[in-house]
Amino acid sequence: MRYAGRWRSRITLGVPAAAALLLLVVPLVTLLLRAEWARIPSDLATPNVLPALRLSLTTTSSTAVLCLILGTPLAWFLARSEHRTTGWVRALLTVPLVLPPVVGGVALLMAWGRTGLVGQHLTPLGIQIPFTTVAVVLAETFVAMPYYVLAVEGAMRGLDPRLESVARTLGASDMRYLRTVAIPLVLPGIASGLALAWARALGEFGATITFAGNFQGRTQTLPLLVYVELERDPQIAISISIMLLAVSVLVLGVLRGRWLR
Amino acid sequence: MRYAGRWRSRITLGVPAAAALLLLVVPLVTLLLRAEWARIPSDLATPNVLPALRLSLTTTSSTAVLCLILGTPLAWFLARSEHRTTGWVRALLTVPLVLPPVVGGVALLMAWGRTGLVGQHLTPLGIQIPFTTVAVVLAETFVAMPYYVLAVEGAMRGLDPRLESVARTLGASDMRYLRTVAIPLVLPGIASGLALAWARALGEFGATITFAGNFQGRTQTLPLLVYVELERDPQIAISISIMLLAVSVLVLGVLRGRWLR
Amino acid sequence: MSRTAESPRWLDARVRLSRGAIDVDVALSAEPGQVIGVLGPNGGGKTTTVLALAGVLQISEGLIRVGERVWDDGSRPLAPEERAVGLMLADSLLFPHLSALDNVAYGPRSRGVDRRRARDRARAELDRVGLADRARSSPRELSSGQQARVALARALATDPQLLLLDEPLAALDPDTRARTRSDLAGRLAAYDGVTVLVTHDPLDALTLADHLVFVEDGQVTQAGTPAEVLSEPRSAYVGTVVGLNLYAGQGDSHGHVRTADGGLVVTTSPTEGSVWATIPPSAVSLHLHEPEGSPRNAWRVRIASVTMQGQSARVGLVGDLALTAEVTLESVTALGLQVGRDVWAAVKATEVRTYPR
Amino acid sequence: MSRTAESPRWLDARVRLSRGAIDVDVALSAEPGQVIGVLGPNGGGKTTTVLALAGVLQISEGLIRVGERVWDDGSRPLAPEERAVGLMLADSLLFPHLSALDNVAYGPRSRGVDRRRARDRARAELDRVGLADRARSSPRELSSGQQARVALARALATDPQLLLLDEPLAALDPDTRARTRSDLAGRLAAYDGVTVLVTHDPLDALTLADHLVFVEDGQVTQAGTPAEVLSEPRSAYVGTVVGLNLYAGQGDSHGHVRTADGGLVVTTSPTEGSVWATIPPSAVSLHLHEPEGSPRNAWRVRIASVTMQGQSARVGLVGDLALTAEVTLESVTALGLQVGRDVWAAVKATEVRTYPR
Amino acid sequence: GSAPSSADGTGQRGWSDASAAPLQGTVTVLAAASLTESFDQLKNDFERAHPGVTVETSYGSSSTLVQQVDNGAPASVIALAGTAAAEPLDKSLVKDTKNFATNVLEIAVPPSNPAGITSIDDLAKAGVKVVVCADTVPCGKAAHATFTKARIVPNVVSKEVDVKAALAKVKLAEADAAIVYHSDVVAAKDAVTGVPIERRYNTTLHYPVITLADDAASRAFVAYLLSETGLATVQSFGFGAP
Ligand SMILES: Nc1ncnc2c1ncn2[C@@H]1O[C@H](COP(=O)(O)OP(=O)(O)OP(=O)(O)O)[C@@H](O)[C@H]1O
Ligand SMILES: Nc1ncnc2c1ncn2[C@@H]1O[C@H](COP(=O)(O)OP(=O)(O)OP(=O)(O)O)[C@@H](O)[C@H]1O
Ligand SMILES: [Mg+2]
Ligand SMILES: [Mg+2]
Repeated sequence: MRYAGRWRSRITLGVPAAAALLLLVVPLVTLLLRAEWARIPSDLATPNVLPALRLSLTTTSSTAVLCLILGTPLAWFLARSEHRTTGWVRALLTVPLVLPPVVGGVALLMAWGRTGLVGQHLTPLGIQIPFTTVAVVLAETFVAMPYYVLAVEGAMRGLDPRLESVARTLGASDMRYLRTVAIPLVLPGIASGLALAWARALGEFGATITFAGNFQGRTQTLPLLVYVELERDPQIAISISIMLLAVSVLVLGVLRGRWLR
Repeated sequence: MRYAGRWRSRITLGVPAAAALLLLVVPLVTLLLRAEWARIPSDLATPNVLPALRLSLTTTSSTAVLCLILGTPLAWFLARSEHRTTGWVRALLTVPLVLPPVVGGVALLMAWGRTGLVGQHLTPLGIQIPFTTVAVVLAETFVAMPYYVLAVEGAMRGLDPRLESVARTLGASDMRYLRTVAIPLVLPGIASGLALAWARALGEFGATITFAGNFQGRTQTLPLLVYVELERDPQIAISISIMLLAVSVLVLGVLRGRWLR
Repeated sequence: MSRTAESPRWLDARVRLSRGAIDVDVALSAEPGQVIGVLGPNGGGKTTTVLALAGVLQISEGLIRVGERVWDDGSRPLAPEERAVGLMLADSLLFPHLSALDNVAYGPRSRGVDRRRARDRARAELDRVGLADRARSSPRELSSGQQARVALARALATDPQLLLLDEPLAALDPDTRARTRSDLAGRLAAYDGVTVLVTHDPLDALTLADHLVFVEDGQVTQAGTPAEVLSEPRSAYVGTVVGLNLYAGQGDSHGHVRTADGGLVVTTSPTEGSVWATIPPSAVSLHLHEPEGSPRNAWRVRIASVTMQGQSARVGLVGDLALTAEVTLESVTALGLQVGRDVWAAVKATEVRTYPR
Repeated sequence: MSRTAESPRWLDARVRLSRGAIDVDVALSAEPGQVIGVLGPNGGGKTTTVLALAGVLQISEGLIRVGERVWDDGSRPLAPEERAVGLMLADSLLFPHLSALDNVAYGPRSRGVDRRRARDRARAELDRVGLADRARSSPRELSSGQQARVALARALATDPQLLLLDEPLAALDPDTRARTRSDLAGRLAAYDGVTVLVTHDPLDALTLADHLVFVEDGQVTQAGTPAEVLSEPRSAYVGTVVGLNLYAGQGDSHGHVRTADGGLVVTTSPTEGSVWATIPPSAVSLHLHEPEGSPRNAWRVRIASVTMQGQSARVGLVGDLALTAEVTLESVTALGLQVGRDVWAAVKATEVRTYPR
Repeated sequence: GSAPSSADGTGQRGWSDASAAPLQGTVTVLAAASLTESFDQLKNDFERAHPGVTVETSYGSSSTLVQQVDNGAPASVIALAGTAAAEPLDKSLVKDTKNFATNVLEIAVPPSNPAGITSIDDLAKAGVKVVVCADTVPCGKAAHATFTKARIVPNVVSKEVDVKAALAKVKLAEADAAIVYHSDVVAAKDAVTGVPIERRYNTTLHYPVITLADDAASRAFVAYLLSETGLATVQSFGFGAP
């Protein structure tokens, strides 16, 4: 049910759309144009690139999984709640987006650190979170989860509530309805939420370096490596950034193109 | 059409939802608990706080407006396109999320800077973007627009295409359908997209500092001020951060509660 | 539907709640195996009643009891999935991501039947609505009538104690509808739960239901067996549905009934006081000139509409008395019955029945 | 619908496209002011045809021409908003964020009418469908029948050249339906565009349409005026719709018709070769014992269904010949006609009509 | 957890015992970002000398590192840019503090040097775009002091949050000059050109190394940093002697 639009509409809509696309694409294109492509292979052969890539991929995947299994139920509760407070909870969820990442990292340290609000109770159990890979995942989840929850909640609110009524009269519990109807139907929303959250986690820098430190192989993700290399050799940093972009475009393009939609 | 769920469902869904909420809320609560509340008023009376607050509000509002008028048409085109390439364009849109903010800033400089790809043609016209408030808006738009576009696109895909068919047989053009039916119906999606984008812009740090620099009243937004103050006195930084959070929760809570949904 | 307290019915429901502009107060009761037909004008509260029985809406007062179990007493409603209920709404509301087969199998699966047996059951149900060959289709690929049939199959696949069908046959073509109606009749006869069938089609109601309930403006205006309702309609709406001309009026002992509009009807079966008077359309004869002879009722009327129905025509008349006549197609041609023409309508007094209001 | 080339009709459409499993090929033509009734079994392609006319689907071959203007010739379709078309689908598809009034005013507003006049128009349209008092309601607050009425008002509010109504009356209660039908008849009579009316209700088709088109499996199986179709149905489906028993068979010069199922029918109007034979249900009489006397057709049959219709009953019969009989309610009681009972069905040879296939 | 523990659990203490029993364990070193290259070198050298020891390094801005330590991050040694940065540090955690390097300010200009900067006075020329660090960070404070001493009021277009941001503006020729540290100019290689600032206007920054853990390996690492070889390594990256 698609049509070739009329010219007037096309222009009045096409011009701003093109402008939006340009605003986003011009800097990326510049980055690619200014890169020294011949150097990229050797830049990427630097011994700390591979561990950082591996770490980035494992931590962001963990974050994505956490979003999926923890964030989906939260989105579900928010979506079906009609309580006045829901709006405020939703506003609260956006706080990690607003928080300057470094402050977010400090907050995480204050909460989970050895002397932190929660951390002080973990220390006697022999659990220390800062400077570990777990800390990276926590930091990434902290910044990325809101994107996921808000995207999925929005999608879930769009469901026809009568479908739920029918499913329930057919004998489906909350859980079963969620699993067999709601989630399959909001799969595009979940996909875009996951994409947002994963991408945000992949680019996460400020909270990670503050909360988890910058240890090669353990907490040094690609953005942290870029930061370090920027100090040493900006060209390496750009090479790594381009690889980061390539990885993300590839993962998102392939996943969304093939499986998710 | 809401029910009190059964206990088993409540628990199997409630526990992960609560975990998700805790992950996000614990650090924020810690931040609030650790703040020296008595000091906050005097901390906020520091003369550079007010200009930074004003600048943050003006630039993020500009960004929100840009998202609205440029991003909505882009989302619309993406939503109705069924072309194979759409998935890749969508993946491309997530790139600014993945790009470490500092690299994003570098890319912006390379594009719009004095010697940049686009900027070099602007310089003879007397237009210089870096170090200006315009640069702040550009940087914020660069990082925030993708959130907006992806959220709105998702919402628009959820529309029943037959509504469009009916609207068009009633004589509505593309534009009119978009304005009178599609946008009103995806208002929740637009609201949550705007909230995401606005919040992301409000917290934007890395790209801004790199591309726009840090000059009081002109390019020093709240997160930049927080970072600078963190060097001097972490407590001031936390006070300002708390104000930042309060502003964002207030704006989002009030806007979404009252008008948008 | 007044019942003595000592014989509680198997289904015993008094649905009271407010929806939009109207207050719904509908009482339903039935024994296992019975079919309650619910009829009424648009917006009367039929769907609302059905949703309350399903547990999708909660009653504010009243009681819903099925067998021994109280489903809702206005305070602690059972959730829909705790009620052994089957629901089909006027919109088919199929799960768009599941095939027709999996839509039908959804109920059995949710109620714990294993995948293979649920699918077998679903296949059998689809076969019964004539869609065995579309089992793999997604709902989007089905026409509206096909979707309605899948939804019907889905509601029937769970063998509920209470089966709620909201206009199940409205989207079906006459052929399929006739087949589905008789298939449904067969199935409902073998079914030991209670069925609540909302319909706008009097034929469905008369052929499928043991008991009819008319809901108008949230209230029950008439309830009874089809025969009772047919013989003594008690609202203008019911009259329209059963195809009788119905008048509220004041009767005297001489057999004169003065209708609310001021018309005069003569009957040989006088009832005094507030009465209903009925005239079967088939008892109305039309004449181009004032009739002489036996009919004691004769009104000057104008033809407002002529519609064909099967092998006969129904002629809508306005004038001294508004009424509908049923005549043969030949009469239409022979008398030149056209809209706007003035004619005489005659009815024998023996054909006019009256009964107390 | 073969037409000579020299007199092009005002609406001239040949809709060809593939949808799902079926290939649709439907030709429609009409002069201004005419109403085309489209009937057919579920999934036959009626909605598909309507969507193609509206421009929502594009034809792969064929032509859609209205007046002088070509809307679609399989290559450069006009967009829906460039066609002067009004569309109402079976799902009412109201804009959920607009009030009933604004839904109806949407068309006029989109076509450039100013707000006040659009609202006035909308109010008038709502009044005509009996919903003047619900103008401010949101679609969600309306019952399904009320929604359908708003959708109908919306489609009628733009005075299109081509009005497409897909089952407009299906969700209405009989009372509203009768009122809406006669109102629609009045409006369509005054309307100078062409109306395409998809319906499952033969009554709608017979009373509203000038021309009937039967679409089965994507193909037109019969087209003609209601009278033509009534008198000579050419498919079993059409037979069901018009209420006649219809048989395809081979006739000989002696008036014997051997039906496809092997039954034998005797007629006094013989046609040789491949023929259709029709028997009006009212011409079938039922007997508990083998009838002696004039009827030359008598079959041993079993009662499969008994349904009441107005003041008479329709009895479905299976056996030597499958047929439907229409008898009075009294006969049902007197003869004890119950499902499963074996009876004799008799038809006078003069009542059997045959015509070439 | 990766908390440093006693090297081998035998209770041995001090640098002098290192020869007796080979050092064991992990040393977690937090260092200012500007020390990245020098400390990578130190780490490699130290690990080669003590195969039983793993040195883990984490680089970030000095204030971030201090935050981490204050909030209980397990670190053995922290090396900061400027003694002022150490002030917020929880003093109860500090076992020992030593300065190990110095740094001086320098003007960084793009290799093309578009504004023709040859001395600090040139910064005051009209139209020259100068970036400096923010007043709250050491290099900003130092730059401010230098301008005062030199009695110039340059056209500062941005007060960058750190040296890296200031340097980036020059690398991309967005600014005509930036006041940064000598070590940064060295680290940037040919991406920028350094213009020295006369000694009388310049300000010297002292880099402290703070020992936080008590174990032998950590103390051995600090001792190695302060040894002649260690200091030489640091100085080879553009830092001055303590
Ligand atoms: N979106 C679709 N994709 C694929 N097949 C479809 C789609 N919509 C309808 N069909 C199929 O096309 C055929 C024609 O459907 P259409 O909706 O035109 O039937 P219809 O005559 O309107 O039937 P009904 O009386 O049930 O409304 C049906 O077999 C249907 O299954
Ligand atoms: N969600 C709602 N909110 C408010 N009012 C509603 C809602 N749904 C229905 N109503 C109103 O409640 C009344 C009863 O509606 P209901 O759907 O029960 O009618 P119905 O008898 O099923 O009619 P129909 O024959 O048209 O389906 C109507 O007046 C309708 O406008
Ligand atoms: Mg209803
Ligand atoms: Mg259809």
